[in-house]
Amino acid sequence: MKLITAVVKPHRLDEIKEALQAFGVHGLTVTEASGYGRQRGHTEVYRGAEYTVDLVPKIRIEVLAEDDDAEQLIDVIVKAARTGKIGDGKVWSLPVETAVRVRTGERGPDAL
Amino acid sequence: MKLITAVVKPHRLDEIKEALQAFGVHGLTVTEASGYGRQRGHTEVYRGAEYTVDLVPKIRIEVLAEDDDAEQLIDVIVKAARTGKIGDGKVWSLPVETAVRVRTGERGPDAL
Amino acid sequence: MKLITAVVKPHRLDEIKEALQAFGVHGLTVTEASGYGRQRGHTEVYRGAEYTVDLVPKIRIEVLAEDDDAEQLIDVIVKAARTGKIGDGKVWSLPVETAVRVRTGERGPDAL
Amino acid sequence: MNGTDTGFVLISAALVMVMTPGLALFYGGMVRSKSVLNMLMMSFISLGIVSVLWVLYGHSLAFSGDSGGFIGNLDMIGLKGVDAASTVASFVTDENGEAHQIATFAFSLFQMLFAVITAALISGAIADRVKFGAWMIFIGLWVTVVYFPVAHWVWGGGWLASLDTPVIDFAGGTAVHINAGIAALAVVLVVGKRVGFKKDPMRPHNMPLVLLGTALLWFGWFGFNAGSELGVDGVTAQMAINTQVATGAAMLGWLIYERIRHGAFTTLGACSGAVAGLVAITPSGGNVNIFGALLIGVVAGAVCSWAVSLKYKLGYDDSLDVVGVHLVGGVLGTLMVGFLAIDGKGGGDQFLSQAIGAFSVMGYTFVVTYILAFAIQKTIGFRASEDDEISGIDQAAHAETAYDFSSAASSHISPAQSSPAADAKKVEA
Amino acid sequence: MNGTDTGFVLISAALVMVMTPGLALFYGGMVRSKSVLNMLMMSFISLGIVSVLWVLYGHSLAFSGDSGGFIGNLDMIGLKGVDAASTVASFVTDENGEAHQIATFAFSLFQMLFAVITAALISGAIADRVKFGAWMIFIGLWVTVVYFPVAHWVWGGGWLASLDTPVIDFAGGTAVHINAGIAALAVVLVVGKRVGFKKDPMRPHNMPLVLLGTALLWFGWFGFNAGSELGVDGVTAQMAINTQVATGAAMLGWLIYERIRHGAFTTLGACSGAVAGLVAITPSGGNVNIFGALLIGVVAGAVCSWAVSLKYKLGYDDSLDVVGVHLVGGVLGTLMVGFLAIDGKGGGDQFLSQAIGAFSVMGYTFVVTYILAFAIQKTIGFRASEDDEISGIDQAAHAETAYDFSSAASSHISPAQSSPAADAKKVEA
Amino acid sequence: MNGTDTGFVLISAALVMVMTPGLALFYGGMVRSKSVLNMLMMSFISLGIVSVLWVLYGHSLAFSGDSGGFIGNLDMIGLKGVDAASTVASFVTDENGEAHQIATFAFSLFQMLFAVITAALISGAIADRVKFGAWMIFIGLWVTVVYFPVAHWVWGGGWLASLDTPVIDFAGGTAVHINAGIAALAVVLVVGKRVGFKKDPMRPHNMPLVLLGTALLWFGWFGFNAGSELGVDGVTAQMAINTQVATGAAMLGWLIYERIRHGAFTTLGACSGAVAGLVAITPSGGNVNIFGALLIGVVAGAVCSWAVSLKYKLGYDDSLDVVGVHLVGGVLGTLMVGFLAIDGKGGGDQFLSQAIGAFSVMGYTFVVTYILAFAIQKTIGFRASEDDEISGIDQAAHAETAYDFSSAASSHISPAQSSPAADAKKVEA
Ligand SMILES: Nc1ncnc2c1ncn2[C@@H]1O[C@H](COP(=O)(O)OP(=O)(O)O)[C@@H](O)[C@H]1O
Ligand SMILES: Nc1ncnc2c1ncn2[C@@H]1O[C@H](COP(=O)(O)OP(=O)(O)O)[C@@H](O)[C@H]1O
Ligand SMILES: Nc1ncnc2c1ncn2[C@@H]1O[C@H](COP(=O)(O)OP(=O)(O)O)[C@@H](O)[C@H]1O
Repeated sequence: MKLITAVVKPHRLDEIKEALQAFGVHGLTVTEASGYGRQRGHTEVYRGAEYTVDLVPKIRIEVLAEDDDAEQLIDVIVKAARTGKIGDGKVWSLPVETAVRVRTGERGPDAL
Repeated sequence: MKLITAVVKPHRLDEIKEALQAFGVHGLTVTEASGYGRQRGHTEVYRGAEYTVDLVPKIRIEVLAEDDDAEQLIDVIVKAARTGKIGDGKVWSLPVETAVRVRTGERGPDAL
Repeated sequence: MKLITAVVKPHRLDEIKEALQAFGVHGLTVTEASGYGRQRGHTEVYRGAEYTVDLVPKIRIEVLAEDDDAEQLIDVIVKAARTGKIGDGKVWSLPVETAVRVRTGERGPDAL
Repeated sequence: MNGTDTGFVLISAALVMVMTPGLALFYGGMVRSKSVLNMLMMSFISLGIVSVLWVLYGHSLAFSGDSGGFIGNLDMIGLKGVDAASTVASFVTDENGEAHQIATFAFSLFQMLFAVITAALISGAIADRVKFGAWMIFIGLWVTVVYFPVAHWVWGGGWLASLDTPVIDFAGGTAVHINAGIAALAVVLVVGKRVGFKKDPMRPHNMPLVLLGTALLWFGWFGFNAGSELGVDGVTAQMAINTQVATGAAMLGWLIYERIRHGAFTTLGACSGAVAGLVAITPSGGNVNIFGALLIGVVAGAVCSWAVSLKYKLGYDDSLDVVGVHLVGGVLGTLMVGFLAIDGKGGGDQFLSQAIGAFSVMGYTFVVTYILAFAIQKTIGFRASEDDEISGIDQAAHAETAYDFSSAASSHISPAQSSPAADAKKVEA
Repeated sequence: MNGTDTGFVLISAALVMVMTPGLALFYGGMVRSKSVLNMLMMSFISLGIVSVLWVLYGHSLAFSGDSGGFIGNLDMIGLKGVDAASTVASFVTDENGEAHQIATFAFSLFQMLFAVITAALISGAIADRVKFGAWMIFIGLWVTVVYFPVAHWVWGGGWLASLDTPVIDFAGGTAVHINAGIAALAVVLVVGKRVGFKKDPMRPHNMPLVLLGTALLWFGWFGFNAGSELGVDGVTAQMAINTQVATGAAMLGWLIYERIRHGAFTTLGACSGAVAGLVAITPSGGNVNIFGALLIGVVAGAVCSWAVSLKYKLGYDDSLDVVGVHLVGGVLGTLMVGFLAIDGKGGGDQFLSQAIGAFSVMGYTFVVTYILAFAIQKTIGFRASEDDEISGIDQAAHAETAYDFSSAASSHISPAQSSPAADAKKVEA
Repeated sequence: MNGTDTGFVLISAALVMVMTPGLALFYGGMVRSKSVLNMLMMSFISLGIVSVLWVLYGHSLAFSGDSGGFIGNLDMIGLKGVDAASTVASFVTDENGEAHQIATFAFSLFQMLFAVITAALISGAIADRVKFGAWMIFIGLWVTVVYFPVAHWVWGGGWLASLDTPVIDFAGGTAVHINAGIAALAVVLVVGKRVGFKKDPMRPHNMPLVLLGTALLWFGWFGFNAGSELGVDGVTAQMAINTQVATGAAMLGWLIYERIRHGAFTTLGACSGAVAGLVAITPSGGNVNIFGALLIGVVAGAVCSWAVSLKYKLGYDDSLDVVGVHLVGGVLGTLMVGFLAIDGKGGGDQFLSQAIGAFSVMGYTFVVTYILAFAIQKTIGFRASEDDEISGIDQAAHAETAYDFSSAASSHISPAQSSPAADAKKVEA
């Protein structure tokens, strides 16, 4: 199994959810995050002083996937998240040793 | 070493903390998250329009564990988190290459 | 590739960012977290009742790094995060199977 | 009609009006973020329900005539017979000792808003765990069978006002605070404890909101207290300055007790202390001097600070301390003025009357409220389901959540079914 | 000069002042957290711009003389000729039927604050998506070509006040609410829909803020409505109690409709209902009895609750329902008083006058506002860029973000360039 | 006793009361979320401490008799001799030029609340870094040795009021704003900079709270300014309209400066500008015409907007710009009225008096405050520990945290030891 993590622009969340659903994935976990990279932040002004806020809001999505689906899923997410502008984010995948569904205790692919 | 991640119902956090402590694990990291799966969200009403909020609040717990403890720890968490209703969440484990305690620079099992 | 995760004291974020930048790493993702370990929480008082709040605010930083840089990066982060007091946090690294830059679809080291 | 006095009462009424949302915010900040809207609504709805009932029959039951000292009559239902030219007597008198006249509409509005906030006060005790529909029914019935009669006893020419030594209750220690406080206790005993009481601290989710609520209460209380003279004279001014001084002293009293006992000056303590002082000076402020006000304030602050921990010892879940602050503070102020009253009033007889006032209201209100709450619990059900309580009463009762600070805010939601507002779906309330 | 009446108008003015920030918070809580500051500022800036324009020439255009029933003259620009001793007539009269006199400065301040809030009201309809600089220009021009004339028609001795059966508009149903509501519609049609309208619910990010705003509005509205008598008499008191009763009834009306139609009593519904009641009683409250007020309230609540869903059906993005609440509520109140007016005024003639008032303002304001907004859009641009709208207008227009609750708050930022405030950088506004 | 004037002063007092919590929220929104409660409490506690000290001896020191022009006497400690029938003179006069009489209690309450807010104002300069216990002691001593004397100089018949050309200070430019502003500077120099000053922007954590605070200040300021006439006449109305106009103009002045200099119209700028205008019109508003008010407003807005950046250049950490806004704005208003005063008062002599007033207060207050703060720092310690400052003064000083929006809120906490409230543990305050 793989854990696919995507750090993307917040307003792409809906598209990604829909794309995943269309693909047949019905679960995911979302965390609020912020990040920077090529995309630098913006300037804010407080009481006559200007500052660069360099962390930009992002959404961090985690999806557990079976090994065979992982590559395709990454593509699905990348496609749905893309706006073509800097700051579109990263997607990465990690190997999972075991996964459990808490309610039933099922393990492995059955846990998804 | 393993990194055990659990995405569970917020109000189970206390039980999980207590169960881990009883097991002998004395550190963990918590993040606020939200997710969906079989458990779909609820309906909200604003100004004469109804909406489905499909992301449900969850708590994401991370625990670093020694290889030998990992399986047992997963069971401890799963047990403490279970309510038996849908939305109880997932637990998964990842292989860790190295872990460091920042204060002392200790590595590996000593870092826990 | 590796995913380096650091759970550290919030007010060290700036030093860590600067240290990473000096090292040549120009991207990272940050999440708000809280945790406990040796560092226990503090006492709060509400309406004549005292409570121990045992989760302490932390910052969770994720950096994708090339295999060769990983060890050095960990050291850079550990050094920048250290205050020498308990609660300084943990840094760990995980093996990454693949990473993609969403904007371009580049994979592997090029995605960083 | 005296313009000055009518104008003062009207502005005082506006100030009293703002106390109810102030209370909503005071209470709302103290609960957890998953039930703040329900807490706000429990107060806010009183502005809807009780305002309407007041003009329909409340004013009449409280202030029209008298039936055996217990309640008024129905001659003024719908404010029958009142028009813009109607007047009632103020407590302000002219050089000849004749009472100034103020517009009846102004008087009725002012009194209406007392009924509104008294009902709302109760809600803090049963935070996070009751059905909203049941609460709406409860307050409609409660003002009818409890508040309107008791207001009649104290201010409407009822039996408490007709004692040989009439009860001193300048602005509502018995009718408002003791009344709401003891009613709160009765309802708590019926609906029971929150899930996690004593184990889980359920700390305030938004302390600045609590302070804001306190500020609006304090501000509005000038209207509540000084306005109760129904016009402007030296007593009005005395009531106003005593209100400020007792409140300040009570804040200090609470904080000092708390610092000694628990080691910190808390923000919640400062706010609670202020409210305790406001409560205690309400019955008494027109009849004590500055030192009386200081004393009442500091005692009320310290004693209420101690009283809020009683719930842990005795095991009733008075969630936001309506009993500890309003009942205890109200009783303190009502009794203390028995001795501290100036102009030769203070003394044993007065104290006795004060005690009669306080305890008769406590007895009557406790019994009637308990029966009422119990009847609601046994019929439509008062207590919300445990699931709704755990996952948050806001969503269950109001189909809303209070805050959304997330950057992906909008994305978390998608329109229901095909079109918004498609089908009515029952949400339990 | 009558001190009581002048004092009452001054305090009423302070209450009306607080309505504009109240509106800011009411609106601000309803938008998403990325655009709350812009929403606050759209109201708040009106206190700057319109206050200044009012004393420069607004007062004069509205209240100095009369030019063909349409507008005043320029004799009082800069409040020329007014000093501390100047007075104008109140609606309060002495025993001989002579009008009390109040300080002109008090009258002017009171009226100024009506202009301020009317302009601010419009902003809710175009939340999240307009350039702030364009908005500033818009309201400056709008009060000049729309509000000042219309205020003159209704209150300044203009043609609506001179009809055989003069329009009843006690406190501003036509001049304020219908006016702002229809202007809002015109501007919405020019600037267009938000990105994501109908698809994305854009739910309120901070409901306690909405309730707080509602509370400040309700509180201030006593000054707005009762103060419109320009002094204190029985009618003032009648207006005040009717304001409270209609508002309470409207809250219930909205909630009941919502419960039946959508299954929940929402907090947003309670707040919106209260505002709808306040709007509807504004023109009528001095001329109806308690039952009239109850009826106007409950009807306004239920009808506006229905009216806010029209935007989904008809497809205009009136973001925070200025049309659904202020236009619809204002028209309801204005028309209903035609029949419900007491003292023998209600009836066909009066209804006709009311309709003339309502529809003439709707016609004039819609056309002129549309042209104005269109001209701004075609020249400097009214609508913000899509990028700014998506990433949040607060950052784009004000270089700020509303909240920072993060524990690493400070670390997210580092001083720009070498020293703070080094170089001026243009931020689009 | 004049009912109208007494009533007006009482309501004004209620409005002034709400300014202190307004200030608390204004300041509180500007700090980081880890120190908001401490910021709120530093203002709020003044309502406790200073109210009590005022009636104990403050009123007497400021307003009873005169000792060499410098201070009053102790004849009225505990408001000795004052009862509900006592009166003092208002500035309002009847046709014969005789002063109206208002209740002494009303006057004392009104003045008390000036002392309360003046002490609270100082706190903004030393946000986030002082011990709460030390602050409590500081303000108790400060009002005693600084405020009560200075209030006596200006309003109590002291030497500034006895100059040949008496200082014009209608509502407290010198006694309140210059006084608090220069005291703030002195305390800042003693306690030093925050950790991270100049490096870390420490941006406001909750801008809507700042705007709300501004709104409450603005609202209350009508009571502060207009109420200072101690009754209702044309001057009261003039003061009220000037307050509004200057504030609006100052908001625009600040925003325009900011837009040109830094490229954006910020919300913080609008709020700060409004406060700067309120400050500047305070001493002057009863003695200038509309154009004077506009000029004072726009100048104060622009100049204060520039002045707040001085702290970066000069290196003192006046955290929330008490010096930049209250000292600079207060001096501007005080000096400008020297030339702009109407009724033939403006001119060289008046300007000289104004300068004497401003600079004598600056000199006296700076020296005495510095000594006081220094003494506290050297004895019990004024500055909090660096650890407490970094991890958040709220937790260290008040054992509370301001917000808890987390969904697992309750789970983060578990009762201490065996039972709640078990042992008193000292928390450093
Ligand atoms: N090395 C990295 N490790 C972890 N997260 C990263 C890394 N680089 C970028 N990110 C995340 O990806 C987001 C977008 O990166 P950025 O470089 O701005 O965009 P792009 O991929 O279009 O060049 C950042 O905000 C950050 O959250
Ligand atoms: N494929 C997945 N990847 C990541 N997280 C998931 C996945 N499926 C479910 N989750 C997480 O688990 C939570 C519970 O899942 P759900 O399917 O509702 O419960 P159950 O396990 O009882 O069927 C979700 O809210 C989500 O946070
Ligand atoms: N076993 C663990 N798994 C995951 N996170 C941990 C673990 N132990 C500690 N942490 C994280 O590290 C932080 C610091 O740990 P702590 O033991 O207090 O400090 P130290 O490393 O100085 O002994 C905790 O707040 C928590 O977020």
